[in-house]
Amino acid sequence: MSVTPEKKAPGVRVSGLSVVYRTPAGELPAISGIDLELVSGTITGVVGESGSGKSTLALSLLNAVQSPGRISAGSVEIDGLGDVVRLRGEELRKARGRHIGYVFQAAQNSLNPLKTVGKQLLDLGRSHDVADLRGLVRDAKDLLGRMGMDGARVLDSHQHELSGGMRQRVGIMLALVLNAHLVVLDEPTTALDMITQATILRIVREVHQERGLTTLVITHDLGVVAEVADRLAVMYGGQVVEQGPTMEVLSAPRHPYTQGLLRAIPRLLGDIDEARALPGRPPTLGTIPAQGCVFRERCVLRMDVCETERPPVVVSGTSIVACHAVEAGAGAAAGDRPAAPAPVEVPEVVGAQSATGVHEGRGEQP
Amino acid sequence: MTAPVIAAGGGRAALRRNFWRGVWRVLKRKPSRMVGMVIVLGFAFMGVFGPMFYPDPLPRDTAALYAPPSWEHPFGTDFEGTDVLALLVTGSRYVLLTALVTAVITVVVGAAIGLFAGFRRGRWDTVLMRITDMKLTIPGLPLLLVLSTIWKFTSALEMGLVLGLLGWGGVARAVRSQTLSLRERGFIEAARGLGLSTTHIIGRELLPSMAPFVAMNMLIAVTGAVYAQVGLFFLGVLPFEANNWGVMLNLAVFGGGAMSSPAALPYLMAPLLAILLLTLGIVLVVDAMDEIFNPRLREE
Amino acid sequence: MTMFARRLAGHLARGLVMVLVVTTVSFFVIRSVPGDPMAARYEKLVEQGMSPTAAQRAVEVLYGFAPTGSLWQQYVDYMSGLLRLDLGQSLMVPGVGVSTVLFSAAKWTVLPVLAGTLLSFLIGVVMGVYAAIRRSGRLGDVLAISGSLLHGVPQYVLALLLGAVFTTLIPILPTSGTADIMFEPGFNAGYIGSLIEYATLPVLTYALASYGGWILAMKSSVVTVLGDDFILAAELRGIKRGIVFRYVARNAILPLFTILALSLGMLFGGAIFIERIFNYPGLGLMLIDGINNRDYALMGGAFLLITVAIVVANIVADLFYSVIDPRVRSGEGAR
Amino acid sequence: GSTGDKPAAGGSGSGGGLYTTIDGLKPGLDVNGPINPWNPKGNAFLGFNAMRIAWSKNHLTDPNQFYPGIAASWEIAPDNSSITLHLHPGNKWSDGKPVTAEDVKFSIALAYTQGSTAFAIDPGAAGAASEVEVVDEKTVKITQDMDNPSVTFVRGVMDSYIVPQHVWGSVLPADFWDKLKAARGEGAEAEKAREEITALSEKVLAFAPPKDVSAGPFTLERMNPSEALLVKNKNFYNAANVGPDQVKMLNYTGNEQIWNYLIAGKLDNAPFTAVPADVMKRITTTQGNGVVKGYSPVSLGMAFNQSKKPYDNVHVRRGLAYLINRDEVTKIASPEGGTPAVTTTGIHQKPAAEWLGADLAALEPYKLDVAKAEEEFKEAGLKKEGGKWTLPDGTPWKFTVNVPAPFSDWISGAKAVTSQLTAAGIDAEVVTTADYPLYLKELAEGKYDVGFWLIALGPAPYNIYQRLYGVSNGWSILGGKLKHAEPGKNGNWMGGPETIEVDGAKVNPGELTAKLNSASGDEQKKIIGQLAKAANQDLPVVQLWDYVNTQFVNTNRFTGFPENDSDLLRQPSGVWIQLGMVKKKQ
Amino acid sequence: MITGQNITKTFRQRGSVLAGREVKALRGVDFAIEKGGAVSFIGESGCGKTTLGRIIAGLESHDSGEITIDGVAMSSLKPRRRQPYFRRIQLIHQDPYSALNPTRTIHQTLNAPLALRARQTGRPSLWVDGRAEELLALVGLDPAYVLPRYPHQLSGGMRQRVVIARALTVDPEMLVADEAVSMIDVSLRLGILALLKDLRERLGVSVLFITHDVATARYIGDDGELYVIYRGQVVERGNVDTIISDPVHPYTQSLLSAIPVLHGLERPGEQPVVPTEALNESHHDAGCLFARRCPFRTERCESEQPLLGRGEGFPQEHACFHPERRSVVATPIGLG
Ligand SMILES: Nc1ncnc2c1ncn2[C@@H]1O[C@H](COP(=O)(O)OP(=O)(O)OP(=O)(O)O)[C@@H](O)[C@H]1O
Ligand SMILES: Nc1ncnc2c1ncn2[C@@H]1O[C@H](COP(=O)(O)OP(=O)(O)OP(=O)(O)O)[C@@H](O)[C@H]1O
Ligand SMILES: [Mg+2]
Ligand SMILES: [Mg+2]
Ligand code: NI
Repeated sequence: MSVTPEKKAPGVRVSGLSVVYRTPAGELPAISGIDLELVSGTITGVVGESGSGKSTLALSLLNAVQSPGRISAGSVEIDGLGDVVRLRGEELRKARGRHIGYVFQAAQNSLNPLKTVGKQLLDLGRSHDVADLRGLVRDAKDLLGRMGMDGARVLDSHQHELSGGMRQRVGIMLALVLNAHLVVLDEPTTALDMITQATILRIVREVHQERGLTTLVITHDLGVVAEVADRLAVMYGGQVVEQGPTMEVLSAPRHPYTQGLLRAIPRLLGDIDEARALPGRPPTLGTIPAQGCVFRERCVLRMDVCETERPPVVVSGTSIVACHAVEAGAGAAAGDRPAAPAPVEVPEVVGAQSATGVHEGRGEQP
Repeated sequence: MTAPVIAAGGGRAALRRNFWRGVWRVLKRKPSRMVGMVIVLGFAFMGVFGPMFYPDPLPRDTAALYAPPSWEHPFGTDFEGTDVLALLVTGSRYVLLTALVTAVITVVVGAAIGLFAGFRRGRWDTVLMRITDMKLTIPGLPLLLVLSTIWKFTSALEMGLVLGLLGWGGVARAVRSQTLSLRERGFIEAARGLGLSTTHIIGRELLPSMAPFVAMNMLIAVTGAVYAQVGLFFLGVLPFEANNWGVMLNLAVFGGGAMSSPAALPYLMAPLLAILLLTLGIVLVVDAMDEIFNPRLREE
Repeated sequence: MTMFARRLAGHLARGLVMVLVVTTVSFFVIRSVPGDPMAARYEKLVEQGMSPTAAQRAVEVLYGFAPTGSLWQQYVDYMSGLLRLDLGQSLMVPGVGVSTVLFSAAKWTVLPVLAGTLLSFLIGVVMGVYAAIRRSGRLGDVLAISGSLLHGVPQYVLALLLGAVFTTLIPILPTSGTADIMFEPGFNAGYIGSLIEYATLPVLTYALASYGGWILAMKSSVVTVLGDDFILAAELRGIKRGIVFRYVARNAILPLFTILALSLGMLFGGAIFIERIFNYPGLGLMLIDGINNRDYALMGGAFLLITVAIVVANIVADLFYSVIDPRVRSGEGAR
Repeated sequence: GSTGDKPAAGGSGSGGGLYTTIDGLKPGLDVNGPINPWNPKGNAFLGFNAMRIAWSKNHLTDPNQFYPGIAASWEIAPDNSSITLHLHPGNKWSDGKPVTAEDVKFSIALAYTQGSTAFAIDPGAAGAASEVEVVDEKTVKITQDMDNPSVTFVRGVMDSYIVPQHVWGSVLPADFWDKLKAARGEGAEAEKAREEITALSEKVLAFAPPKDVSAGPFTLERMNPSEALLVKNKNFYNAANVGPDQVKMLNYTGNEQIWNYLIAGKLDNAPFTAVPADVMKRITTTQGNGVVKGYSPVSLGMAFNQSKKPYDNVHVRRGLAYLINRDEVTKIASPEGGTPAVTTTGIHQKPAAEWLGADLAALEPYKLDVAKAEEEFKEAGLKKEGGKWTLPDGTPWKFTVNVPAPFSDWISGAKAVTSQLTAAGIDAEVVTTADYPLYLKELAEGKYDVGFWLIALGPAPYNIYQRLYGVSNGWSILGGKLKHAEPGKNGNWMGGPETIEVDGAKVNPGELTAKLNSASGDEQKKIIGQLAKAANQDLPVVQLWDYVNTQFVNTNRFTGFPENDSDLLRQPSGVWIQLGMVKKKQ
Repeated sequence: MITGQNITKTFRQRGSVLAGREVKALRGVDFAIEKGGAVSFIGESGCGKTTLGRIIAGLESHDSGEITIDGVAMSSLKPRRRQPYFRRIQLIHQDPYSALNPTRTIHQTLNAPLALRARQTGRPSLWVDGRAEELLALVGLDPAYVLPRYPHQLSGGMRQRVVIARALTVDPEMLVADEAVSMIDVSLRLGILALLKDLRERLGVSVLFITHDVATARYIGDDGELYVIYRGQVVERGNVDTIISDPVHPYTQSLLSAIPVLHGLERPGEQPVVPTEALNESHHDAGCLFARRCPFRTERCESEQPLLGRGEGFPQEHACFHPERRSVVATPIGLG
């Protein structure tokens, strides 16, 4: 390793973060009041279903929420940078790339198709006033080599000459080459096949350790998080409903959504009859309840108070849960595998509660 | 299982009502679209009913040749002393009718060829697209100039036929590529897998998906036809019998000296402004087309 | 490079077939143009005071240049002439080769139209970028709508409007011709100034007419590219705005170059109305003249020229694309 | 830039200044065209650098009056059997070589290849020359073949272009005259010789001298697609009296260009053009602009296809004539360029008055008269139902008049006619045809019911009436013999009967017309009187307006232009200049 | 019963007139699907799963080999006559959005094939509406809510159910579900899987399940068969559970090793297999196709092609010269 980390991995504290999108129906919150801490030097995983606001959260860390969205409240404190939400213009630009590396959700297309990787690397260097461009190229080659690729060849290639896995690794390289110590990976393995996914996840873990990073991995696949993350945050309807050390959350989920989610994941071994789909459907921007608990409509432990009041945050040790039921102790037994019986066939829609048709981000993709 | 049965007829009517409500919503979203719609409808009205407001033949006032604009003659009079506005209004029917015929032929032929080539693929596709290429390579206007001496486009229908037959190339190509991409969409494949007839697939599945596209092309073809036709009349290569905008242009410039003296200028400007306005209307309406035919955008 | 050569060979083969077919079709279409040019010439001569018999004889002499033989024979003669790059003799200017006539007319079409196209391309592209960036604002709307309007309005309307303004209302620009004869042709300020002055209206019309298309094309291209992930990715890497802008511009302008090449191919046939209205002695005017005089060889030559230009432009556009776009260059196919 | 920073046309030019005009003989100048007077797009400008032996005065009744051209003077034998030309004694070509009788003879040889009345190779052609004789250096005698003489022989000779033999010499073979002699004989030998001469015609037509060598007042200096510049020929015999030093000859594609030039005051002279009234007003208000009007030997007629019903009926034609208000039509269509025809005679009003004298007044004037029209229609069996005229069998009558699209004054005229007829209860409309060639073809094929047709193409009487009773109405002269073709055949589209009734007597108008070729003096006058009466009663056409030769002059820079009604208005302004009329304004 | 023998398929990509590129998507695949049975195909991206599924559903032609439906060889029939056979095999598309026509309501979408069905079977047209509701109820949707809606007004899971309902309109014998759950939200996936399983049990529809997520294959039924496909070849075939717990082909083992471990709930497998290099389609075809990437390759693998077959006491068929059971999958902690 030629690059020796001189800076310490920064810690990140997200507090009260809310992002709204302007829609024909007015400004709707995609995430609301998120509190999250990325402990220095750890990998934090965020899971959530499509539309739960994961990418929005990730972009907020760089204060890069795209119009028609905007950060409406809250702060993102990064060690050594301060509150990113307040950064503007050049300051913000310099922070991106140098302090915070971002690996794109669709890393497949995160490269300029007309320029070779090497040229884009030089653009990056120039943008951040790197004096020693030769050194930068050397570092890039080292990093690529570290990830199992022929650095010189890759730098000479155009995007279309690289496979999906290679592009993703190039994306990681570009996020790290300026020595950023906070790395945000948004769905780093979606659209890759399993073997490549495993490779990328291994690389993420290794690089994280070697370079001493603070890493945020965002994914909809619980398995991916479980594989790499030290800590885990579960998002639902724009809120973090549970967070804690991965082992703890997985082995003893306390929030009914986490429990349901775990039970809904197909497993390789074990009794298949134990698995159950979650009833109902995930909320979208237009259907997220404005008050009360976002999960209540699909919740087996639903209480009257869930209708009106936002669940309180229950802290126990290093894990945090936001649920009325947990607070009331109903979730006491949650440590065990819940085996609440659910009907095999659950009609997806009950009544007209979700009559307003709002398109989902996912469905729009051709 | 106990859910109320939706009567098919009622459902359809409701759908139709919803459609028009959606259209209204789309138009309301931008005032410019309203303006466009009003303009286009205005021209349609003018084409259909305009001539009824004037006596046939139009009155002449030989004492007032090329009279300047006035309250009585907002655009002045022509070389015979006929009111230019009256000429414009009565002349619109021929122009718009031909344009409509042309547009229909252009779009029908273009869409049919494009659909067929895109749907059949293979050899048919190759042959048809080669022909289309060829058609697009032969220069249109010069060809029209030559053709207009060979054929006499005396009726609106004939004229539309020729303009349409010359104009389908672009539509065909675009429809084909649309068809090719839609073909790959799951729902077309599913329909084939279900054994639904080709007519159903093309008529009910493909065409509605291309409706905005086809409608847009249709509108553009209308303007294109108006231009080609008026232009040919202006150049004087088409035989004319009734008055129409192109003839007005021709007579204003080559007979009335509108490019040399201001007297015939109103006579020249009237059809020019009509064309400008029609174009503006269509441009503004085309802007809304995509949203009108897309149920998702319509209802937002 | 072999990829390139293969592509070129394929294109040339297809283009040749295309030219052949179009030539054949236009040959027969042109020969079926009815009308009696001899009678028209005769009328003219008689009108000028020539006696009917003399006029008859003179017309026969004039039309000695018209090809003879059966239609099929004429076709064979014409095609074999083409092989020798001989386009035949003009009837309108008897005894002068069609290629000479075409060439002298072509330069008066190509230069102004080229100037107009490039001018409108440059302005249109810049405004297109602007319209794309401001697409949700009022200015963007205005730019887009005016672009559509200009794109939609036919050339002759623009030409007539400009003509009415600059020659009738404020007569400051000449409406016909190429230059003032008082200036010795060549590289002298007077002649060139006069050339520019005479070309102003045609060029302006052409530029205005094509400007709308460019602004629309560039706008939609930029909007597409702005939505591409790699632009956001570049911003998230903290790439400087200028560089990001270059990313956008280069990616957005790429498809426009193809359109540019194609429209340059079209320019040979593109200016009939403008030339007629401003009496600019280019190909369009020559073609009208050719038709009016039933100068078959000249019409055929003009069609051939236009077709070849389009075919060549197509080939150039494609090859050019394959050179500048790395995706096509390596044979992956355009996105 | 504006027009200000260009050298003003004329004005400050050196010497005699710059004279700007337009080549009225379309198809006009062409950069590719050779400097060759026979080539229709040749850049030889009549009277400026292209010279004829002499310039016709276009006298109303006497075709044999001329102004000097290459020839200074001439003697015409009383029976028209020969003409002797005397060249200007010191005249030289622009390159300094003298203009000789040989040049004239050589040019006549060239004329043979191109065909002309006087120099036709086919034996038996009327009014052809039988011999061309160089009498001396400056004298040539041309003799007519008196087997088949024509009154137009002299005019045919005088109209010949003269070009320098030392420039054009290579075009003809040395044995040309022998060949010609052979060609004028009979048999296979002659046939072959004729073919050889015909083959030469293309060569002549295409010949492009490297530079202009002229015996005219100017030579061509340079040109671009829209303009040509001519400079004074110092060797021209009358150079001392030639006003302008330079001539700018403008090309034009549309009349509107001429209008614009005129409004801008750029033209010192412009030939006749149809001009809308308001444009005219603007032109005349431009400083220095003036209008000179004179006789133009041509009229416009609305011709009927008599093989179509109901136009075969003379009463229908007369009825229509009564319904057309020629004053109004002329006012709308050609306010400046025409005068309403007094009546239909087949002749322009001016020569008509000369030829017919008091008889003219006796002809039916066909003044607007609805009552008379209805009478005529009723006589023809037409019926009026609900305000609309129908054919005798009750079918609707649709009156369609065709005109070629490029002729805007014709279109306006036709529109005015149809408007008038519509007002009178006839369902009338105008249909245009894309261009003139197509118009003539379809007209000749008998496709139109009614079309516009130029008539009265003077001044030669035969030329005048052959428009009404010539090929287009069935009569043609082949090998000196008159033939009549059936309607619809051999270009007979008018389809009139072979004999018509005039004042109760049967007349064959075609025969009368043919006689005009050789008749002279009183006989000629008598025939014309008969034909005028025939045309007036039979109405193969309704004569709408007589063209007026309206020319524009600008006296800011030059003076001495012809006056109203001058003969010279029918010659290009180059002739005025070479005659020494046009002078630089002092 | 549907069988296929030695199905091959090569795609020729036309670059220009002269240049071209070939992709061998299938290299001789045999399969057999019982009535009411469940078969799953797994494999890396681009291995030919979709192609095979489409060939079976009659949507794609194949170059050689034979497909037999109920004992009738398809090659013996004219293309027109094959249609009724293939109609019994319905494809469920991966992307439930593009599988539904966005301009048509669910009512219209279901009605078209039902009306056709009614015409073919001589049922009254009234039957159509009733049947549509019946089918929607069968897939767990509320007909009153769903019928009048456009696809964009439904969630992914609902759309996928509608797609299944539409496939059921023609009373198919087999459903080909190509990645039918991969675009559905995690919490809803099991619902679709359960539905497929339920349809199998209740209607006797056989299911061909194509996936890259081995775990989901189990949920179609524990009697299901699993085909592991690599570069157009079946490399291992047998009972789902057997292969998951005891894979013998190194490729199957690499696939299973790559599945992320739910740390905290699972323990990683003890002998994970990682391929020595990434997939490269242009690798030579001689010998074992996996040889280049196989950590256990022998010289024989380089030159000789292993054939699918049973042997050496393994319950499943495999195509490997050195088969060996390895414990690669993670085991749930609770199960020890
Ligand atoms: N540009 C936008 N305009 C309007 N709404 C948006 C926009 N971008 C995102 N949203 C909405 O915000 C919510 C959160 O979106 P986000 O992209 O953060 O979700 P995600 O969890 O990343 O989903 P996925 O797994 O699909 O990537 C969604 O409901 C989405 O519809
Ligand atoms: N229409 C086609 N034309 C050309 N090549 C094709 C076509 N369809 C598939 N292929 C190629 O055939 C191979 C197999 O494709 P297929 O789609 O069957 O793979 P798959 O296993 O379904 O992959 P995935 O898991 O990505 O869906 C791939 O290399 C693909 O590129
Ligand atoms: Mg996302
Ligand atoms: Mg697939
Ligand atoms: Ni366009």
